[in-house]
Amino acid sequence: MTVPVELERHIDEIVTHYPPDKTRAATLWLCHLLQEYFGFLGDEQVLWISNKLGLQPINVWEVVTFYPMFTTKPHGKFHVKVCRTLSCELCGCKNIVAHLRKKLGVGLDENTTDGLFTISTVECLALCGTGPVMMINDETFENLTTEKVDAIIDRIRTTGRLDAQPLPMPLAAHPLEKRVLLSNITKPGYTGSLADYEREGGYTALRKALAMKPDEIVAEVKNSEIRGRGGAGFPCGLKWSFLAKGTGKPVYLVCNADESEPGTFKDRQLISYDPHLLIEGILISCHAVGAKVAYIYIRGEMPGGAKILQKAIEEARAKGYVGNGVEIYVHRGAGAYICGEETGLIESLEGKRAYPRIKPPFPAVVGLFGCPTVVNNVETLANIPHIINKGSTWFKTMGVSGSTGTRLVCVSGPVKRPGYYEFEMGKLTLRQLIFDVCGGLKDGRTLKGVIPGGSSMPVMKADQIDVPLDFESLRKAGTMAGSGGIIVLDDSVDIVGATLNVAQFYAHESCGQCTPCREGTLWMEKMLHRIERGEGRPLDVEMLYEVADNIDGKTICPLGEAAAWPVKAFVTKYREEFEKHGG
Amino acid sequence: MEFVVITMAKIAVMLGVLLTVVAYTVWLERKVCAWMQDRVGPNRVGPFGLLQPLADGLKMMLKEDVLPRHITDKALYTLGPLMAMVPALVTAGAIPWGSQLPLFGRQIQCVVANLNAAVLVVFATSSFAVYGIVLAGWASNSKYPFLGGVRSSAQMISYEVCLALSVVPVFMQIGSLSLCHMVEYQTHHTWMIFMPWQWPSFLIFIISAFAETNRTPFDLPEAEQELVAGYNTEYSSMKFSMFFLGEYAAMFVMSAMMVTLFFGGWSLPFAPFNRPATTLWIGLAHVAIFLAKILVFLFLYIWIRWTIPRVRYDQLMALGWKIFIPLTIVNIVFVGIVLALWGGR
Amino acid sequence: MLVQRPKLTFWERLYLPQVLQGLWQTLSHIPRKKFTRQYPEEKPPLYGKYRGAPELVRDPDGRVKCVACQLCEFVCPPKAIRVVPGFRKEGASDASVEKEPSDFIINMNRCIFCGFCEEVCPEEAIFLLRDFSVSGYSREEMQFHKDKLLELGGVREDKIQKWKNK
Amino acid sequence: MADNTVNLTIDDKAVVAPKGMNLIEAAKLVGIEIPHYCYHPKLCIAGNCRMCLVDVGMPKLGADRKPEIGSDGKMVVMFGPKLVIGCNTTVADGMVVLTKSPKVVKAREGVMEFLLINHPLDCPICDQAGECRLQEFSVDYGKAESRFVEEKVHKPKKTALNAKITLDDERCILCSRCIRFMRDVAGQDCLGFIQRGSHSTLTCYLGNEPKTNYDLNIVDICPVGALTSNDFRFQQRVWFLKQTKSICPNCATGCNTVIWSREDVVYRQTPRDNNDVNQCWMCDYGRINYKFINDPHRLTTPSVKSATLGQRVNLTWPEAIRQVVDKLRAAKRDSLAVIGSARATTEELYLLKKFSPSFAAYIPRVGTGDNFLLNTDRNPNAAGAMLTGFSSDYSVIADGIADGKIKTLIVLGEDAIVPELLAKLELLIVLDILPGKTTEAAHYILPGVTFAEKSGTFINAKNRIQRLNPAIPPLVGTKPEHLILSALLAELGGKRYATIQEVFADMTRDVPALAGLNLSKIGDSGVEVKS
Repeated sequence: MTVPVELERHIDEIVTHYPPDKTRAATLWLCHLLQEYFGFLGDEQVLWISNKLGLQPINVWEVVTFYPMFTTKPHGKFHVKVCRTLSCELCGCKNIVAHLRKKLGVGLDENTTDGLFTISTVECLALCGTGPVMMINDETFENLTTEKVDAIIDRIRTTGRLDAQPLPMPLAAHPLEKRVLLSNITKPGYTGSLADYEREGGYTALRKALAMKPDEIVAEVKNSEIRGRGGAGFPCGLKWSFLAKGTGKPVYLVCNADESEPGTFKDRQLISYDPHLLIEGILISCHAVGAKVAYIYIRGEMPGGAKILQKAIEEARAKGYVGNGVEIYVHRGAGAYICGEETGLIESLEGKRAYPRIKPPFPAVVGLFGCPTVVNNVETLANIPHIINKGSTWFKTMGVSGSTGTRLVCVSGPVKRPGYYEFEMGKLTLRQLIFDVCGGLKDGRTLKGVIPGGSSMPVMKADQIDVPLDFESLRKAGTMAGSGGIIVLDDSVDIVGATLNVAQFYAHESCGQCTPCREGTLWMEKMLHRIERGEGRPLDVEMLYEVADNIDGKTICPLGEAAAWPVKAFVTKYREEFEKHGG
Repeated sequence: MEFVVITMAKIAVMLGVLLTVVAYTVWLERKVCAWMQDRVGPNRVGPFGLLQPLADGLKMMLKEDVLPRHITDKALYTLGPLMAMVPALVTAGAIPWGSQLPLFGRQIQCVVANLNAAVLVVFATSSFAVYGIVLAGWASNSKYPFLGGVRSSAQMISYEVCLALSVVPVFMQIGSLSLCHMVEYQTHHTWMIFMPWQWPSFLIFIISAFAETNRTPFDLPEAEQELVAGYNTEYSSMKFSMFFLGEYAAMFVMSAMMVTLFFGGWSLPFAPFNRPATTLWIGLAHVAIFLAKILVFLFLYIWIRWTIPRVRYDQLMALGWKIFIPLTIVNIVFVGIVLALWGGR
Repeated sequence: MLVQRPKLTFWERLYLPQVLQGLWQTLSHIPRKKFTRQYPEEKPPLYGKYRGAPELVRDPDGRVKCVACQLCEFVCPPKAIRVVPGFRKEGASDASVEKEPSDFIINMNRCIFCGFCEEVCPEEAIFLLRDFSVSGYSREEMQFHKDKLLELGGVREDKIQKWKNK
Repeated sequence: MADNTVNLTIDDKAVVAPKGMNLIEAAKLVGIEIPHYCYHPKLCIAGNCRMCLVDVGMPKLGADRKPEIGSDGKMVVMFGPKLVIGCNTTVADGMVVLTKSPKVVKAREGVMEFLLINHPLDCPICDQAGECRLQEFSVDYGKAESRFVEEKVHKPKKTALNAKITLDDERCILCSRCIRFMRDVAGQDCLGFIQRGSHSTLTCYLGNEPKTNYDLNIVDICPVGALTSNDFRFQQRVWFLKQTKSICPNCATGCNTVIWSREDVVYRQTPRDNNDVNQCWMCDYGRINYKFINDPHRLTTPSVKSATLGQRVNLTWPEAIRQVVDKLRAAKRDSLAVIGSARATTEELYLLKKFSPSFAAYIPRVGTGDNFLLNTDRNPNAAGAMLTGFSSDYSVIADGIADGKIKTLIVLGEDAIVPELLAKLELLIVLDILPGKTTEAAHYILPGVTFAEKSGTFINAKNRIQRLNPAIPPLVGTKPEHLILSALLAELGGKRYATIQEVFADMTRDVPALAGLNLSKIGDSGVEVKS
């Protein structure tokens, strides 16, 4: 096995992104690069990487087998990955998969005889609003129909190559929206380049912030009462203030761009259309927390986003924003939902299996490479320039008490206008969102339920949706705002199937570290499969609930709850549907 | 010389018959007990298990003669079983087992020794058996045989008194101690048992005979439950079988005594069986009658053994000393009065 | 506690009527039907749950069911069982079951046919079958080894076949 | 109260625990067991088994910052919304811990059920049965019947992790103890999990198997039967084995061990906790090196080399003692030398030294060591030999034999002098367990016993005196060396020792370093002696 000089040089450059004694962190990057070149990661590749980084081969092998994007066997030249998660299933991805299998004449994960294609189903691709979707190698194809699929496959067959797909046009704002973060993207001619961003007043906040003391910035952010937009809703300023001081160790800032919650596709928009907003937010935050290095952990399924960010960072470096005391590096994930959990993300960033860490210690004390670390969501960081620019008081005028500012929400499922929207928090109810903003359900269907914050949040029945969209109101309604991914279920949806789909997602994404989640998620999936086949037995529903309850709250990381809550909610709220299946 | 030859021949015949009867008593005992318990009993050796005694004897003879290590006085230990068996065989010599057999031109008396004081000889000799048991108990040098020996001597001494006293009324009536005379008397008159004033004597005699022969319900010297096997615990093979033989021979002798004293010996109360035989056939018939009567008593022994449980030792001694001895004395007086008033006829 | 002795009547105290009654009782049994069974020629009938000698069984596919867990050895009250654990031969269809006794010895001199081994066996491999007259001419002969036990036990047709769906 | 302790309550029991201690250890102080799988006191905390979940609360503080008292007269305790893991929760002042509350029990039952659903129920085959934590806790928290009707996850079974260890992945509960041990203690980061979720599988990278001298410790710490030692595999069920506390005789570290035996056969050795010596580990070299106990070639009867017959003649013990004593009486005291093995116990060496005031030496035994447990000095009792007056310079004796100064030699369990020299001796008495060159040359062979068959003490490289205990009775025909030596000494006019305690008592009088000690004071974990 020989690695071309060019590639090795690239690899050597990547390795410098990490502290010299922590080069293990480059494992994921190296895996990506070698897989891109060789098509798969076999023994030779694993040994090469372990030699390169001075690791034991098992360290690399563990990583390779953990992340679904890495393959140990050669795939076809074009790897067709169809999203099978809830939003896409609601939009008919099963038909697409069946059609593809028929057309290419292969089963899942089999290579066509000509070596061109392999079909796989994958978990959420964060394009839920435009489902069904698929990725072929690094290109995404949205709003699929069987005709469209035919055309794509035929074109690849005839030309023998894959066309680069352009970014779709950004969605125009609805009158009920208040766009702050998304204010730039629909401006005419706005491309997201540094020049465009600066023209719209970009990087003024950075200049302002650099003139401030870090403590002042932290105070300002604290005062804005901005809560984390990742899912847990922890106040951002408070998080920063917990950072261990005087340890003598460097401080790291990590931007969590591992947007993998099914139904959520908001960060993708920010990264794709306005990357400099994020970069400015990161630079300000680094200044505030005293970080010299920031990593953007972007999920592996967004190669386009990674490229955009890298380009933007180069632009910013050319202008001296980046590299002048603060470095920003892009770190690609490789398809693990668990990396959305901050300690799992840190482990993954360190080049290991994304096993969430036990807490305490918290990352603010012992985080990335054993140093104090702040992990913030993309949307949270994108808010920072606005807060600095216009002040925390201005920020607090938006939204309601306890949920300040605006929020990006993503709507998917059978509504007329799915997509991403930005609202002041608490100023709009779920009903308004679905029926006014999104134009109601398609084809005269009726509403059956709504999952209000990504698939891990408890479902709400159709009569519960008169609730304002903010953290507290949703919590009082028995669910959570989560990551803002709203999945709409209409009356044609089989709840058992939907529960199975969600359970399957969590069983697939369970990292396998701690017992309840490792064993419980797969058990729930198997049970639901059985119930769906109509082989349910009496007391199965109770058992399902109990198994979910046994996972809930017993795990290392919140994925336990994430897997348990939807099942518990579906079982309690739609019990009769389960009983129809014999459960 | 002729007397010696004839006597030796009689002894030989008598011993042969006696030992055969004893052996078959064992067979009978096992058979009867089996029947009473709804079983079949010995049935493997020969037809109806008739060869069983032979097999038993053979086994006994072939068995290793174990001499336990703790036996210190080997002579006494060996003497024990001999003393238990020999007296029983000796007493048989005084009992008339028929009238006479006309054979080779002679009238051969069917008794080894026709003694004047035959009854006394019988009692005296049979008392020797207790020495055997006491010796066995002592020489075994072991606690169970010892206890068995002690019990046995006490029991036999006690009941010997009753045994002897109980038959005094019979002598009083007959006026002789010769057993031949007794049979003769009964052939001329009637059997003692048909004289109601002799009934108490018979009852006490038969019960005492049970006690004297260590048979149930008075088999305390060898009480299995308490004393393992009493005086014969430490014995095996031929020595053990000598005890066995002695016990059954004693049973035979006691039965013979009862037959002779109360049931007319070899006679039947009609001709030609009520006077001494004139032909060989009648003589042999007398012997058969005598054996048949004994058989009935042997059956009685067996019957009672498999029916009645063992009495307690204090009950046994109380019965002997407190009831039987006074009773026999009263009986003597009573029969004396009867005889004085009615002359016994 | 004092037990009041029953007051006996004169006849009872005399004891003789009871003796006669007893004598009649035993005598009356003499002509009755006998229960003796002529054993070696006439075998006794064995009923459902009869517990004879413990023996090893094979499953319907002819495999040794015992996996040498030694629980029977542990539970055996007279310590009659001795198991020598060993490896199962490779390549068989049941290779996932790695263990079987290389020898299995039951000392029939000691065995009391209590059935604890059958009860404790997690693999349903040992059963108290119908052999009740276990005899031999030497102590050595009474040590039943694995092959003999398996031959005596034969194949047991039952539904429990754990290996099939392991 | 000292500053470095905290007061807390565990299940209504007051506990005083050192600061920084975790709840599992704190509960152990008052005899409460918190079940756990992944936690191991000597390894870093993983917190992944979720078995040690407990309910933890702090007293509710009133406005005056003092604990509020509820209507029932007890402190009001605020419990957290979630259970926490005992292994990663450190004690805090005033903390209230419940380890048996219904919530905790339900959580444990849940975890047990999860662990068991994909675990093969092959306890009858599994060697761990009897010492399996999964079995033990499933008795406490498991259900009698499984609610799991689906097909289990299948993983590789019966794979050879290396030559010493067999791995059964279906039994693995992914506690990661072995991974942490190999990485952090053994220093070879070779184990890891591959795949993820319920399909996670413990493995090593092909060609990079565990190959340290400590691999077998992962068999000990594996709470289930996933890792089994090939040496012990399918040999015997653990519940039949008798455990005897002993000391490993293979190097000067003197690891504390447990000998597992049944009916005079030793089946395995495992390490025993002793923080002053070996923590809770031992090296594979020492662990496996016990087979000589059951060696079929063991010497089992005293014998004499008959000059007339030209071959060995077996003797009874009294006869052998009588003959040897006669020969020793005839020998000159100043031409008598002794060679004592530093693998013999201190008591034996002490007695042996009495035979020769002038020449006493032991044979040093050096191997490669590591910086952990294996010492370069492969003698377990060199310090004891030194204390009892043996010198490590045995060449004096060799020279003595060569120039004829030494005519009589008693050798205790060594085989180091060349046969040509031994041939020059007038009298050679050898106490040993296995035949060798020296026993071949010996005039008298007095068969001794192995470390597993006798009592005695070893003094390790750190001058710690530790006790051996007999696990099995001496092999038929052999005698413990201290009894042989004491019988010889008694016949020669010395004191007759009936027990090892008497020998030890005399030894403490003669060896100042041991003054004031006795065998019970040494106890199971040994004491340090003055060097």
